[in-house]
Amino acid sequence: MNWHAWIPLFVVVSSLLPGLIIFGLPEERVGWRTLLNLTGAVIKLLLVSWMIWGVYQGDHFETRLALLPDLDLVLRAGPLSLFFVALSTILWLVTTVYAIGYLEGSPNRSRFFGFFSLCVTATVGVALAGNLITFLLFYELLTLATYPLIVHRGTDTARRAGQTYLRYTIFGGALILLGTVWLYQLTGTLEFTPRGFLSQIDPQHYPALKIIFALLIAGLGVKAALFPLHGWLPQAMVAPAPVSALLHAVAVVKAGAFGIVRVIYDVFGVEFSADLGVTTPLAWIAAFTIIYGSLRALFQDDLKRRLAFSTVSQVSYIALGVAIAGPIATIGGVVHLVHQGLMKITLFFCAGNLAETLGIHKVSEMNGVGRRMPWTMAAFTIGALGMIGAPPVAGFISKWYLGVGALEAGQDWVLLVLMGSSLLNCAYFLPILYSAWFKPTPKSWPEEHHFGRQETAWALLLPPLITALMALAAGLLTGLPFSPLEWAKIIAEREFYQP
Amino acid sequence: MGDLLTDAHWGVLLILLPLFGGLCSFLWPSAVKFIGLATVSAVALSVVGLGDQLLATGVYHHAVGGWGAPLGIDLYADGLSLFMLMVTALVGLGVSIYALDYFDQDEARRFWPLWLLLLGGLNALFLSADIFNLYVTLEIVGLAGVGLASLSGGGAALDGAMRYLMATLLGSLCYLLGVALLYHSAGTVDIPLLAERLESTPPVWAALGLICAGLALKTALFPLHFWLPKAHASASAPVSALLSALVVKASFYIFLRLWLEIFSVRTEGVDDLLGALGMAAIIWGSLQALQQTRLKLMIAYSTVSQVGYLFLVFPLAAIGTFSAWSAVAYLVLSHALAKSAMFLVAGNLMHFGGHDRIADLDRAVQRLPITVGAFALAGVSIMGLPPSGGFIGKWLLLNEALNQGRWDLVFVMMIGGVLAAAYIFKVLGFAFTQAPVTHEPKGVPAVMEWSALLLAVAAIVVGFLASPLMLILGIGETVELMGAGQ
Amino acid sequence: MEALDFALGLFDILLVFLVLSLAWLVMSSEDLFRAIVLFVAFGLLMALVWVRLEAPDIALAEAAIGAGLTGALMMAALDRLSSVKPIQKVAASAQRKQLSLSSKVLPLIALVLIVLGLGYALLSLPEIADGLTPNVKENMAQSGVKNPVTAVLLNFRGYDTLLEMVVLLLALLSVWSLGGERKLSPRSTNPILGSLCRVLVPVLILVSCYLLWVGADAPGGAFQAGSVLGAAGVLLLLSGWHVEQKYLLWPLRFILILGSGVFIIMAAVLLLIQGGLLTYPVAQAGWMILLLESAATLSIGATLAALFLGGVPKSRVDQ
Amino acid sequence: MNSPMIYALLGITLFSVGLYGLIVREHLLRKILALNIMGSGIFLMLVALGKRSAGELPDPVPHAMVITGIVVAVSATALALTLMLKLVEASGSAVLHDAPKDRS
Amino acid sequence: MIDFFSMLFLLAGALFFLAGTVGLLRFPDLYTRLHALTKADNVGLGLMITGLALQAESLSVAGKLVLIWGLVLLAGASVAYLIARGALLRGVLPWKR
Repeated sequence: MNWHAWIPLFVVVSSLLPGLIIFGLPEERVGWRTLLNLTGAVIKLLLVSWMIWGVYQGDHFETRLALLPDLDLVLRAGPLSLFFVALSTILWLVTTVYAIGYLEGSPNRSRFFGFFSLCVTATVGVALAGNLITFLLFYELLTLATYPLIVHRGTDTARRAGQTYLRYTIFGGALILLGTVWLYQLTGTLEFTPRGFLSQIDPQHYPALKIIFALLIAGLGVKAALFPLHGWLPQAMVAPAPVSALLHAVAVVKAGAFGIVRVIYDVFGVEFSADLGVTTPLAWIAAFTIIYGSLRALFQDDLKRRLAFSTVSQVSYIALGVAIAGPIATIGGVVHLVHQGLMKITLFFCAGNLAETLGIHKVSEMNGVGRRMPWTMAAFTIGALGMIGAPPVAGFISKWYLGVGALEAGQDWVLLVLMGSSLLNCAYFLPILYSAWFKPTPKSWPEEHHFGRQETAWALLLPPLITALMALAAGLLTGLPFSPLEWAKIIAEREFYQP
Repeated sequence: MGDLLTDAHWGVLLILLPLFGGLCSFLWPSAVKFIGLATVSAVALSVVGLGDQLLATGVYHHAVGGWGAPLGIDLYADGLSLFMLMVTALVGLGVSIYALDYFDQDEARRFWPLWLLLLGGLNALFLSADIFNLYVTLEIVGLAGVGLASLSGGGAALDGAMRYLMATLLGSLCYLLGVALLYHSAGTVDIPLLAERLESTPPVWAALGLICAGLALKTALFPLHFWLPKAHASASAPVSALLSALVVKASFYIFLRLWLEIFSVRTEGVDDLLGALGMAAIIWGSLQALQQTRLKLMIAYSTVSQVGYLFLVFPLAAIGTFSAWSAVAYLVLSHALAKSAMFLVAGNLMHFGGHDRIADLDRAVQRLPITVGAFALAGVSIMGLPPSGGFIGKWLLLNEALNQGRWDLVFVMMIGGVLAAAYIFKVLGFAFTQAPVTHEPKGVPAVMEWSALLLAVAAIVVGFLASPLMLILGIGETVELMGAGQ
Repeated sequence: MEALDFALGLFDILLVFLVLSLAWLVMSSEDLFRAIVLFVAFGLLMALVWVRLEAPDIALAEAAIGAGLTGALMMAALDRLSSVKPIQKVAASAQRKQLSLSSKVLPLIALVLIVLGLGYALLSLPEIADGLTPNVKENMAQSGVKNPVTAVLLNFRGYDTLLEMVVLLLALLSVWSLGGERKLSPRSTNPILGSLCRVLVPVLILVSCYLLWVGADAPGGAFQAGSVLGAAGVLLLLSGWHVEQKYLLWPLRFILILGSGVFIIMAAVLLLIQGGLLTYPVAQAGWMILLLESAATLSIGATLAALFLGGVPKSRVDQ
Repeated sequence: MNSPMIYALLGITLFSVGLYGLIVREHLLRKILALNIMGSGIFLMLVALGKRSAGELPDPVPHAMVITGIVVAVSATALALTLMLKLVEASGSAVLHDAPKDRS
Repeated sequence: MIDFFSMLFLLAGALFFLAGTVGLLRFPDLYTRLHALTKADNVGLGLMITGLALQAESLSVAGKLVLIWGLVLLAGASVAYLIARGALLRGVLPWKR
């Protein structure tokens, strides 16, 4: 038996199966649920490590199942997919720990963790998809699996947020479906190929290809929250904190951004897209979204909403990096996939901690919180600095490569965008840090809970600390062989230099 | 042993078994459930037997009475018939299991004989190669359907059943008049012989019009769908499931069969008309479904819109290929599974809360997770999201529409999918929230929950079985020939 | 001879005119009772038409079922309808609603168009077409009977008839499912009705047997015989026939399914022996068909009478 | 025009008259009558056209079909009448009322 | 000779039918109409049957014809009685000048 042909499938199943079992578990079997969750996460981590090692050595991992007589479901591990798979696997483990702490004692946990696992399954599937139809399959599955998480609380606001979310994503899904069928009809294949599979196509199809590109990017842009398709994201903040964390850092938004990378690299190919002239508009949209998101974030008092608009802005770095269409910018964009994930998840964990421990939901309530919860706020600070792009946190690396890449590609205007965005980031993060650390502590918090001697529960405290450290490490240890930056370089090399 | 199995007359058995079971269940009312379930299981096994036989030997052909066409009646089974028989057996089995717990003793005594005879009628319909015989089977299906629809007895159910009866009788009569014209044009009622003998003459055109109109009425093609929502929404849950999943498909099958074999080469314009009506049905049905406040009405209108998809194949088939036909077969299959699951879910919810108002579903997700899960899975197939049978059908159809540059069809399909998502998630959303007035819920038997879930899961799983199912569809090459022979 | 042809032609035209105007009157008369009476008359005239078309088998069936039983069913329904509610008012208000031009004139135009279209289609059919006459003639010797219609019904297209028996049973099942239990009506106090019954019912049974027997060679057969039997049943029901409850359970059900049951069993047995559904051995075809017809006659009679009752029969407790 | 054709034309006219009644008349009993008249029309056409055969006897196959059809018709009529009675009992009206929303 | 008698009987029968029908149309109330109808029809049919029986090929055919007449007599008389009785019970009053 050829194990290599099944590992990608196992990776998907390693979260699918626990998820399905968890659905059947009675509410009170906390131990079993935790065990299943963590076992799945650890197995997935091991499998992914194996694949990373293998791919590093040039092995080939591919699962192929017949879907239609002439169309297969393909799961394939390449550098780009593994990049994203590794991110989601690690963050799933961390988030699971966090969610276990966060949801302790609240109702419907079996359902929650079931869909949580499905969500990760879909993300991993999106990452490993070897052709557009497989990608579409998992992309839609992601929509379906996240919906119950968003409406989890069962309030009317949650239901409405869920409706909004669906209105956007179903519409986006339909656009992708249309683009995919059309593409299939033109080319007869949907297989992801490095540098695209369209360069040989008859030029008479170019107009059609432009529309297909627009369809696909618009469809993906919904999840990636590209302006003006970002409307669902701030509303989706009604979901529990671990969900927001997962949605923003790993699952939904990233799946969209990752999809954009996929479409440009492996469907159209960077050069071909640049020749078609479709990357420049995308770069403009991304740039606009960066500024727009930051501006909106500036005026949010609700902490999670501020973070949400920050996500709108930050994720577009990825699209921007890819759309600049140069090797160095690519490194910047792709590496931001991981960096933004690490930093943003830290921030959301911290926001969740504040809400859970002290009942703080608003920026204006954060005065002096640094003294009450020093560890949480330390992690928050690292994340926030990273977002601003201050060295040595990971965000700096991304912005550096983006800037250099833009110069190299002759798109100097991008620098202005980056600078403007960084300034805005400062404007909406630094006041938070200032009031948290330096303003006086109020007499009472909105709704305080005590967790023994620590500032909050262990399960809530550890995850942000770990992710914050990882964000730091990603910025400091860029030279190590498996660092995100090195891996991003491999991806860029494959896209630009390999024969 | 192997010979015995492949030589057995599975096709004939498929007709006689349920009819006999129906008679037995009428004769021994105290054992209806046992007789019913045994019969339905035996029918399912016979379908497997027939499938095995067809895969080994190609088409099944049986001259009833040994006379053969044109004098006698021929039974005929190719891939398409087998496919429909399979759908019927699958849905029938699921609904039968559900019905075990759904009906009380008195209702069960009335339900099972009717349902078994309906099953016999459906099987006979899918196996017939004779248009007059098809008329008789249509009447069996229609009358059994009306009897079933009126089973629950309330004013709304009776009203729905009455509409259904009027529509189905009118449809049958139109069909019969068409049959009469065809008989006198060609001197036979055997489908293959008709295909050889018919020419494009006024009576044949008139017959085409009448048959199309009659069958469209029975299939509830927009704008002839007016009877369907009330009839399907007010019947009891297993009955609604059978009506929406199977009975509507039976008349559509005849439509498809006659089109494939007799009318396809003689029609210009009619196919476009049917396509246009299909498109209108998709949009209108979805919009109506979106406006409904009652779950069962919503599901019924969803049937109206899903029937529209089936008719999109006709404009495509004019220069279409195998994939257009397999698309429609796939849509039939997945819609049958998903829609029956949905109606069973509605039955569970009504049993649970005593009503089916969408806005008052009242945290059904927590209380009936399996049921709501079934609804969601069935919904995935109805919306045509991957991975599901509905997606495969839609994908094939979209592909074909794009191949032929039929952008109108493409857009309608996309809009239809989005609208379907809108009405399905409307339900799911309310299933999470708390109703303003909570009421004491009643427990739902596990059998009812699980049978609904199984049907819904089947609707998803068929999304992964495209290759084997297309192999089955290809038996006898009717479909392929028609695709290529234009 | 020519004079006869002319007279017949005249008669045809007169008959056509009468049938058509009766149909129109059935549809247009305001009074439902009148409409039903006219419908019965329509059915009787249709029987005449069948005779003119040399279709005596259908004439018999039409007279017995089409005009007789259907009429009786409708009368009974009308009677019950008026006992449920004063329907006249509803009908009147419905009439007022439809006086609008579009709802009445447009269908009328459509009607004319349909007639013209279909008429054109009919007229373009070939003048002479044999249909399946030669095939039937050729195989009559193997059919086991001498009446071609019976041969088609029970042998060549016997499968249709099997399914048709199922349709009849289905109608009854649905009616029973809908109607609930219905007590047999009380014994009529009317002496004439009773004596009429006593004379007529045996005669009807005799006629039924005759029709069944003669069906093999001449017009007649299971359906005609069965409907005559059904008429006898209706008569008995009207006169307040008393049946004990125990006969109304299993025995009645048995008779009701006898026709389709024997058909199915015969089909299965022949499938096993002859390897074909309803493939009779030529030598045995005659009595097999008679057996089927006898069973069918009983079932049809019982079913039609039961349909007239409109519910699951229940013995009255008068004694 | 020969007499079978006259009767065939009568058949389709009856069919249309019945159809007209079915659409225009609202009382259910009348609709049921209309369906019966439509059926008679079809049967008439079926048999009348069977008289076109060159031989002495008319085509027996339509005859058998019509007998089948008559039995089907009486079955359907009986069911329809019972349903109508039950409906009147339940709703008090022998007319199907359409909510304007359900009209198409 | 036989043909002549046949025709005679048939014509006489037709005359009775005509008279009965005229009565049906012209008479003032239910009871008188019933009277005209049944009486005329019974005699008229009897005459017609006689006329036809003369033409019959065999005795059995003639017998059947007579049987029909007998049945119609029986049914006609009984039904006329039933209708009249029903009408009386429902309060339909006989016509008076």
